Amino acid sequence: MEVNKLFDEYYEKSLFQGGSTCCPGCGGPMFWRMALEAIGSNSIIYGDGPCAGCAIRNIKLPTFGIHFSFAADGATGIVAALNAKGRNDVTVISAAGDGATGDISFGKISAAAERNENMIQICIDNEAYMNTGIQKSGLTPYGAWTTTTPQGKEAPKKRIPMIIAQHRVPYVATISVAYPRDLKAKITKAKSISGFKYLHTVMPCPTGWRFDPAKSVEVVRLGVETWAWPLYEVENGVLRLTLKPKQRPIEDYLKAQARFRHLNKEQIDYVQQEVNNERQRLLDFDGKSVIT
Amino acid sequence: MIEIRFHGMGGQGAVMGALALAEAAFSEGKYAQKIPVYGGMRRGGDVTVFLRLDDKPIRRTSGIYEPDALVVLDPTLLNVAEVRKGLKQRGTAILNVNNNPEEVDLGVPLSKIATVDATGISAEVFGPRAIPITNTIMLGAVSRATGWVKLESLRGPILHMFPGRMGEVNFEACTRGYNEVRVWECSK
Amino acid sequence: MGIIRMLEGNEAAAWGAKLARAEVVPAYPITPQTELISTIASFIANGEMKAQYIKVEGEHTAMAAAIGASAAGARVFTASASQGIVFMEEALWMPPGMRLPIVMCMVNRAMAPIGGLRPDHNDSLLQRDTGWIQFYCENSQEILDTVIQAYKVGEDKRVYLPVAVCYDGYFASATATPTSIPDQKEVDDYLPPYKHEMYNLMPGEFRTIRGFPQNIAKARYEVQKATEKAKGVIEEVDKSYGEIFGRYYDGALEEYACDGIEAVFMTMGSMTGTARDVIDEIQAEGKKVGLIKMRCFRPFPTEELRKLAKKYKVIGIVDRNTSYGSASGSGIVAMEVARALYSLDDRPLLLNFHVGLGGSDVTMRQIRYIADKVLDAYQTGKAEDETDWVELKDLGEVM
Amino acid sequence: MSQIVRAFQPEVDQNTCIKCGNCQTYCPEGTVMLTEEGVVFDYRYCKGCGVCANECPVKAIKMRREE
Repeated sequence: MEVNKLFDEYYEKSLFQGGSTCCPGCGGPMFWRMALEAIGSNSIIYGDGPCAGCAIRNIKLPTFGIHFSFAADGATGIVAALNAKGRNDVTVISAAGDGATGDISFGKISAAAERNENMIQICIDNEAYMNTGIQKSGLTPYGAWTTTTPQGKEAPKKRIPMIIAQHRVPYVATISVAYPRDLKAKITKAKSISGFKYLHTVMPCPTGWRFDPAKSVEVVRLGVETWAWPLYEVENGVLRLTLKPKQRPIEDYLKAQARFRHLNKEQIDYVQQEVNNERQRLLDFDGKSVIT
Repeated sequence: MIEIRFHGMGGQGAVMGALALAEAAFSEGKYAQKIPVYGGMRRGGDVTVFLRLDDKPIRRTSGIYEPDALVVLDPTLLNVAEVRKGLKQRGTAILNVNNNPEEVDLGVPLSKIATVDATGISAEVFGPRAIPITNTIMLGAVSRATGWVKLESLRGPILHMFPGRMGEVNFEACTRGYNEVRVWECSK
Repeated sequence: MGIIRMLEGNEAAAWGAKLARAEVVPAYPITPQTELISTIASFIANGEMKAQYIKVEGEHTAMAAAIGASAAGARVFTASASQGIVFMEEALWMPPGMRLPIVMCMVNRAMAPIGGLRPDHNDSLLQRDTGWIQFYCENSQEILDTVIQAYKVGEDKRVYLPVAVCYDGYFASATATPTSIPDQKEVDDYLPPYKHEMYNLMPGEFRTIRGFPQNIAKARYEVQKATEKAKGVIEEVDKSYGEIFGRYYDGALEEYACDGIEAVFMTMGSMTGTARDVIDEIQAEGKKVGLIKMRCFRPFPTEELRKLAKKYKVIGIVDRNTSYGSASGSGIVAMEVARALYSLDDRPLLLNFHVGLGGSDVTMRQIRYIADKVLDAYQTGKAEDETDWVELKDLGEVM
Repeated sequence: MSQIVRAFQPEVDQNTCIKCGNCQTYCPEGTVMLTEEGVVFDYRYCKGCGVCANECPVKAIKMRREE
């Protein structure tokens, strides 16, 4: 009873209400719980994000979404209304999943970036259409099993953060729920910058990636440590690696998820080579402009 | 009600010309209506504009198939069958051609034919162009040939449409059209 | 008192949006709507209009941005046509359900592929089920007045619905006629700033309207009820607008020259002006045929129509649209009229005419033909064709 | 909120716990709290995912079968 009261007081203050309809071990509520501490209460949240807003429904802030084919555009209207009313104190957050960001709403996000809309666009990336039951998206990585790529995806993952960076927006960053301090620092920085800010976070999905829910954080931490999910930011075009962990073999990351179970040694070597190349590119560009 | 049909090539300013004429009539206390018919906003291609003038409000929005007057902004358009179509017997034709009006045969007995070398005037006033601007020149010709609007009434709308120096240049072109048009009262 | 100027329909709509003090305008260009949004852009550039013009990358985004802005408390205006309207259809379902009073001009243009850039009504009629109120305007003056009225109707707390102001491309959108522009002060007095009492997205004031799974039918019924209530509000607004600005549009349906007449035909949009001239001509010749103008298609004026139907023996419905494979091959308006009148004991004879399809001109001769057919039916007591494709008849004129 | 269905629930050994707060940081739903008296759980909303147990550096949290 005493404990319940303690939690009720905590929920009262928190911007996220526990008990979402997300799967156990889902990275969605985990992300929002961390992010909202940095986002703050004077904000409007637009969009769904993965699993059609399961987690967003539990955010205690003004939220609304249309459908995942409308990433960034409703937020554009909110930004315009705030401008019309002279309200520059409100943070507008626009969230979208990997399917919206990489596929159906790719043009919407590109256009909002081109217009340099004053908002924080967040891609919450669980690397497939999970709410419809694990179908391949443009951000599904090479080799991953989904119900529409039963033998593994043949094409590589789209590099959305770098594509958005080429729009010459003021701020782009990748984040991971395994590194909450880095995550919050990047959101806080994004809030302080005016114009279009793009954040790309990994969202572990025990259901779709096929691992034990308890290992949610462990798996995405492996992603960072193997350099499958490098953490960096691009501020005014200049890239900075915010974490340079000692590289672990990619096999550690792949083996932790049954979606990669069918990969043979050749394929694993190929993924390792791709990761190595990307790591080298990032290290080469560290501290330099990536705008081509 | 007077119904006038303008024909021009895209870029010659048929729509603006018709609007200026409508504005001029409106400034004289008449009711006026302009309906353009064209494709996209691209240059080239043919443009038809319907213009109506009346003493009472104009309600119909249909096209004009039997015009009281035909205004043709480019000589090449006279070869297009649709342009000559439906011209009323005893109607008026105001044409951009370098011929004497007596030499013009549109296949219908008309009451009045007016000709002006708008292409030639355009080259002198605006310089030579692939698509000569003839709209304001033809407005002057219409004013003189029909008397439906006064030359001076065209000045305001033209200056409004072409801000700055081009306004005066265009009104000069209009005045030349007014002065140089040759009118043949063929029914007399 | 305002001023009178030669205005094209698109300019008139832009003036309406400006006088209504629209705050956010997300828009994407499409012929024949382009002059409307470029006029607004120049109003904003000149400092005559204080609004956020969002230059979006497509109509799908235009409507989504409109929804976001309206939800955040701004008065929103947008416009599109044809393929653009249909491209935004996914979003068009949102504002009625969210009860957001966005105003949008639907500048009618035929749908591809069997049509050009000129108007028929299939693009806006495709949206009839979305919950948007739909007005069909005849000329520049009505467009300007209706845009202002649209905000008054949509923002009424009994309604809270989006409103589409539809008008024909070219024949209304590019047609310039003398148009009275009301005084800004009078419009300000008439139309107070927008404040939504049900929906608010501002932090600290957040209120939302949501249909939860267990009562979806109830949530939908709320929208239906609001749409029904809009009928009364439209009548009220027409009256109150007329009292201040001196122009009345007879609410949803207008009867023109119908005194002592038992045979009428019904039009929508710019062809109505042409029909008025035809009616005057034929009545002078002693032919007793009158005209009904349908100004408001959604909400459908069922009761008004039933009242009128008691007076008339024959009603011809002129449809500038097609619904392939429909009941009797009818146009959309004819089907709705038939449903509305079915429950009457004494039903008038209904005729249906297809005209102006794919953007072709509706001519005086065609309207005369329609009037003659209506008169024939009145005299013989039966309809020659249930559905008549007027343009396929050789009436001796081509353009 | 829909009813929580859960096979396991977390339990902490307060003696082993080093009060690092990792469990609180990573709990997806915010149902773990580090208090002065040690770690407590809100079993009303806990889904029993086991992230807290997995992230505990000293393995002080065990997942116990629901009865």
